[in-house]
Amino acid sequence: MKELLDRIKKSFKIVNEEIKRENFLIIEVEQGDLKQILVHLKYNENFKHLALLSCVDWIEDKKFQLTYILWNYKTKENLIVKTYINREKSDHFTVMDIFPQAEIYEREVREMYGVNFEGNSTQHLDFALEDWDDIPPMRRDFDTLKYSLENYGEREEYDRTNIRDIISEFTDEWRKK
Amino acid sequence: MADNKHFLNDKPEKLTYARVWEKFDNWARANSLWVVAYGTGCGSIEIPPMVTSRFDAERFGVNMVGTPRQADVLIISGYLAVKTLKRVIRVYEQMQSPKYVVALGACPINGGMYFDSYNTINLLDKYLPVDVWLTGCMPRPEAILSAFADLMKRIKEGRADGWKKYIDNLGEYRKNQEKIIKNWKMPNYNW
Amino acid sequence: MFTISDSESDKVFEIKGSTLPSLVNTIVMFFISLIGGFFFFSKTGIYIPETMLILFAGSILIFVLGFSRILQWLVSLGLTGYAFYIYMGNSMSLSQFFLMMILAGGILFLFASYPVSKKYSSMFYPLFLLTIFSMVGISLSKDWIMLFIFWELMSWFSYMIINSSDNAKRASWIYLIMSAIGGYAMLTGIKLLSPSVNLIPQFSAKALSLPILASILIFTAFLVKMATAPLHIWARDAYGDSPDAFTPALSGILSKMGVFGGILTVLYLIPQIKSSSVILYGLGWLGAITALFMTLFAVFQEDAKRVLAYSSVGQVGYILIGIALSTSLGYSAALYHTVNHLIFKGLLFVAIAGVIYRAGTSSLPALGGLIRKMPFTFFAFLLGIIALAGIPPLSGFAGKWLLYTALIEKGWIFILLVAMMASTIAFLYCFKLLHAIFLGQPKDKFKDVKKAPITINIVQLLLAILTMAIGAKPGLLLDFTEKVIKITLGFATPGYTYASTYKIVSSIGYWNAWFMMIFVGGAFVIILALFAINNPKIRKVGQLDIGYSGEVPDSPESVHFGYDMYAHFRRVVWFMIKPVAEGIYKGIYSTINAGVDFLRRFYTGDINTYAIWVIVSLITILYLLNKGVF
Amino acid sequence: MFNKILFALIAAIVALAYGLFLGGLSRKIMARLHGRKGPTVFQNFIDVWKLFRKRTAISHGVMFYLAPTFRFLGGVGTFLLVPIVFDSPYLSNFSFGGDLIVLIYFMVFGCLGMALGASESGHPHSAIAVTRGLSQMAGYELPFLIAVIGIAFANHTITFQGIIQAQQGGILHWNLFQYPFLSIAALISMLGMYMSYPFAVVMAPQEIAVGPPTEFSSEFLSFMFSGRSIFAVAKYLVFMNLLLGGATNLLEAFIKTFILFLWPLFITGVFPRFRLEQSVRFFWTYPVLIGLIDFIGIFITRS
Repeated sequence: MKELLDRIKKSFKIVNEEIKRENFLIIEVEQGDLKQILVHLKYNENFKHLALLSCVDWIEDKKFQLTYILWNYKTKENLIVKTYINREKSDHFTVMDIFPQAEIYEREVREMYGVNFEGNSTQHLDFALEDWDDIPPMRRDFDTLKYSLENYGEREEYDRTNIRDIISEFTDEWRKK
Repeated sequence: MADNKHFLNDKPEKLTYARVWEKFDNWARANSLWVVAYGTGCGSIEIPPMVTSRFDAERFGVNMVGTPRQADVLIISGYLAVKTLKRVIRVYEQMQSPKYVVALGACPINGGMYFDSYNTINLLDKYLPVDVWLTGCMPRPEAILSAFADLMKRIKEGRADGWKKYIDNLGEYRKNQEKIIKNWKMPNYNW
Repeated sequence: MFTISDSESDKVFEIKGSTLPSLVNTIVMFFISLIGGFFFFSKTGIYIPETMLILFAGSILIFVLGFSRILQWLVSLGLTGYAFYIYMGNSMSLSQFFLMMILAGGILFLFASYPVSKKYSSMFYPLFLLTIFSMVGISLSKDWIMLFIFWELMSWFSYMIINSSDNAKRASWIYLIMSAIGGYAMLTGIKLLSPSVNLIPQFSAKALSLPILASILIFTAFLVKMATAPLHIWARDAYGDSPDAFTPALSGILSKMGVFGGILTVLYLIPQIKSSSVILYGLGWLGAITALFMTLFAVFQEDAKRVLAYSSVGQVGYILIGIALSTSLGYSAALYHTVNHLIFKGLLFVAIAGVIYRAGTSSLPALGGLIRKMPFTFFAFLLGIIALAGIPPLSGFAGKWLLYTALIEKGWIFILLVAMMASTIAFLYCFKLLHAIFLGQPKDKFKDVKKAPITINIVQLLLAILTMAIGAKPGLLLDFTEKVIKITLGFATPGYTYASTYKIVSSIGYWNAWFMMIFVGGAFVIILALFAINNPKIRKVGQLDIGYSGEVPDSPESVHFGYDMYAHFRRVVWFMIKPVAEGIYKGIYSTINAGVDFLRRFYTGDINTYAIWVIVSLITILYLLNKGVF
Repeated sequence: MFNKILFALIAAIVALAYGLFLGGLSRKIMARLHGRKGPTVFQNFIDVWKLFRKRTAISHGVMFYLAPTFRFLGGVGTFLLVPIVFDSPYLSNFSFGGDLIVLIYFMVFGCLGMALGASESGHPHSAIAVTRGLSQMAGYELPFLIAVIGIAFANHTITFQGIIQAQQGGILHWNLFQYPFLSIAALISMLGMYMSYPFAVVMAPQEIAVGPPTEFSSEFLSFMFSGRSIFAVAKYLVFMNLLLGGATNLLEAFIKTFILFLWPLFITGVFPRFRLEQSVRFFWTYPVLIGLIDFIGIFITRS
């Protein structure tokens, strides 16, 4: 793992890195370097398999973290490439030309977070939701409770506006025990 | 000839022999309930054991059929995503009256543990008439059998009339359904 | 057997463009017909000429009338009708039977052909009429030479009709080659019958030499027209690509000329052979094998006309079994099935012509759901299919019943087994036709399909009424066949008896057609009435409103099951539907090619070589003359 | 004549009840084989009545509307063509209407009608199931035809009366013992005819929900159900007359049909399912080879 990291460091600028296990490396790169480093990893280090593309919403510092999980069949190594993109305009590029299976992942991220992947023609199609017309539901500024109460309603005898506090009280008492 | 009258729900007590017929029919309906095998949520895994040798729902005349056209009972097994709700409504409208809905678990009643989910409905009876609620998360096959026993009792007493309610308040139900299912494109309702 | 793709066979039988330009066609046709007509008048008896003249002159007339199609249509109809009127009264001999069948069928199919014939050349009606003319000549001829001449005329005219449709060049070429093979075989056989040239061999003439070879050779020609097992390769494409207006005649009448000749052969020639029973048994097996294999091929066709083509060939196989039985009951079955096959197969082919005329295609996967658009065509087609499948109470069943009874009486139970098995497998393509054309999901591109043209509907109506009437009272048809059997074939009884007016009794079974019809019809009406009274409020739901696990299908194509419907059955019978005969013919073809290539070496394009050949041959001839060889 | 019609109607109604009862009984027996309690033996009556009284509001077209009529008529007609009791004036139904060949071809009537209705419903599963059913019919018809033709040729008659007449006088005159190999072939083809379990791919509940009647709702289905019940009884009667020497009184008929009813049932209980080509291959090999033993023997001796 170490020498792999060194080899990558020789040619690319790594913002920070972390060796979780002896076959599990996490590196963070700039958004601009992402494509080159993915190409390098696929064709020179043969990390042929894009296992997952996921997204994290850092609403406090106004960033989306895009996480590409790669897998090397030869050496049985995991490699996570992280990059941060701007949350407001949330513009990113597709990696379909490197990993074609990224198409579906990007469609999902687009639907759930509203990240725009330049060059992915099918990202506007529905992935899990059917004709969703609100802000993307996985953004943390989207209030699911409010949405649920507005759209799906509740029984008259209930009042669920502060149900989250009640639940947290219960859980605190339970933790104390 | 007589049967279409009280299907249309216009005061069957006008003709008395029809009431006798209806009692007999209700007995027959109660004793041969055909369930459309359509698992909607996590509870659908509880239904197959119901017809196995251990629980043997067939001894009550409960059968699994593969098509909504021939079914009497629709089991809502657990939480309903909006996508699933669309299909469920479709299936329910393809079933022929009289038809009954059994809702399993807490989720159809009030959303259950998905009460604040952005794509899971909370109140099933806003969209479909429910004849028997069954609480628990998830109810075991014994509980489902007890629900069927309850449903049979209600049918024999003639109180399981959700389908009549659906026919009468179709507009209201449709309003609720179209509120959450955008661009509604489905064939018309056939009883 | 072109069951798999025709790519290689295309190469094999490839010909560039049309064989003859239509003008040359015309001229050649007129010369041949003139020769045939005059030869006929010089040879034959009294009451023939007027029809001959009528039909022949009529063909010239409507060729002259080429500018207006409707005049051609009316004139040809009138002429055929007049010929039919002339021959109605006469006594019911064998030729009379076939004559009436030809002319009646000709009238019906000519009548139906008007709207369809729009896209054909002005030669269509003259050729159609001349085909009928030559078939009339066949059934009127008194000796083998007449038969041969009109046989060749029929092959030639029908070839030119088939050739007149655009995509049928290759098909008509194969048809012509096979007909030529048959014709030459027939001529050789006739020559074997009468060694001296000026003696015209009558039908009942004692064969002077080699009766077995003669009869086999003559029978070959008829087997080619019947398209029995090894000689069937022309049938599929010739039926499938021929003009839609002519296909009913091709299946209903023209293939029956083979039946006519077959009856003549079995009646007059085969008995002169010592071991005739063996020959007949072989013919029976030939018919059974044809019925079985053609039915199997029909199941796996994807084009309506090709399915019906193989189906007709298989049905003619049943007729061949009936002939080969050569008992009175067998002849009854054969003759009955001949007419009956004309009725229901004509009905089916005419209906298909209407479908093609409206929907523009006859490929089964492309069609579907046409019952909503052309309901009348559907119900006529349904009756035709029920008759074809031989389900009582329609007319198709009587033929099967007679045939099977005759087979049991004769004791050919293995042939009976094969034949009944074939008719069971026939249900497969019967359902396939009905489902893929008329039922299932209607495609969007057929939204504006209109009803079939009126003439086609009229013909369908007539034929449907005929199937139902004959099904209810087979006597309508069996009286004719009985007369034929008593007059020409010389049997005392037809092999069955009428117990009551409608109950037919053979020596081993009985069958009450009228009762079946009344019982089925009555019970059907009663049950339907009960059902309808009990459910007054049934509404018709939308086309795509099916239990599709909660989904609404996005397109009819996605839920229409129309292509390769019997893939599972193919996995069982794959070894029976291999194109064996095609391979054989290809082998012959390539052998001939090789031989011709060898000959080509002597014919170098060089003039000197030819000069040398000429000189050498002259010297040889002179030498032989000196020796006094000649 | 009127009496004959009256008796035939009564016989048809009795046959309907008997068929429904046998269906319920088979469900009960299957439940016992599974170690379940199972429904009551009258469950099928309840089902048919419920379906009959359900609301019937939808149709997919004319053939769809006619299909249950076809099916019911196919069942009743087949039943009425078979004599129940040998040369009894009334209980031999309308068997004067036709002989074995008429019957064999009339058996297809109901199936054809139902097939057309099912395929007009436009549901792909229906058409798939129909093609499977037809292919399977092509499979099991061969041994059945061997048996029928063999018996008919041996007795030189294709009338039921003649065949039953030939089997009178002692149990050993039954074709079951006269021609044991033909009988084995016929009994194996009977399994396919009843779609009992190794050959149940037509209705395959796992792949194509309920086979042809996928789209048929309440009263359509009840008519088809009744038609199938009568059809089943009719086929039991056919096999009884062919193999078990007919019946001389009603009780005998009931007993023999009941015995015939048990045979496919117990096969059903213990077998998995064949694919279609497997079942057709099976029908075209083993029962045919077995049947041909007697067939050839008859062919040699009788001709």
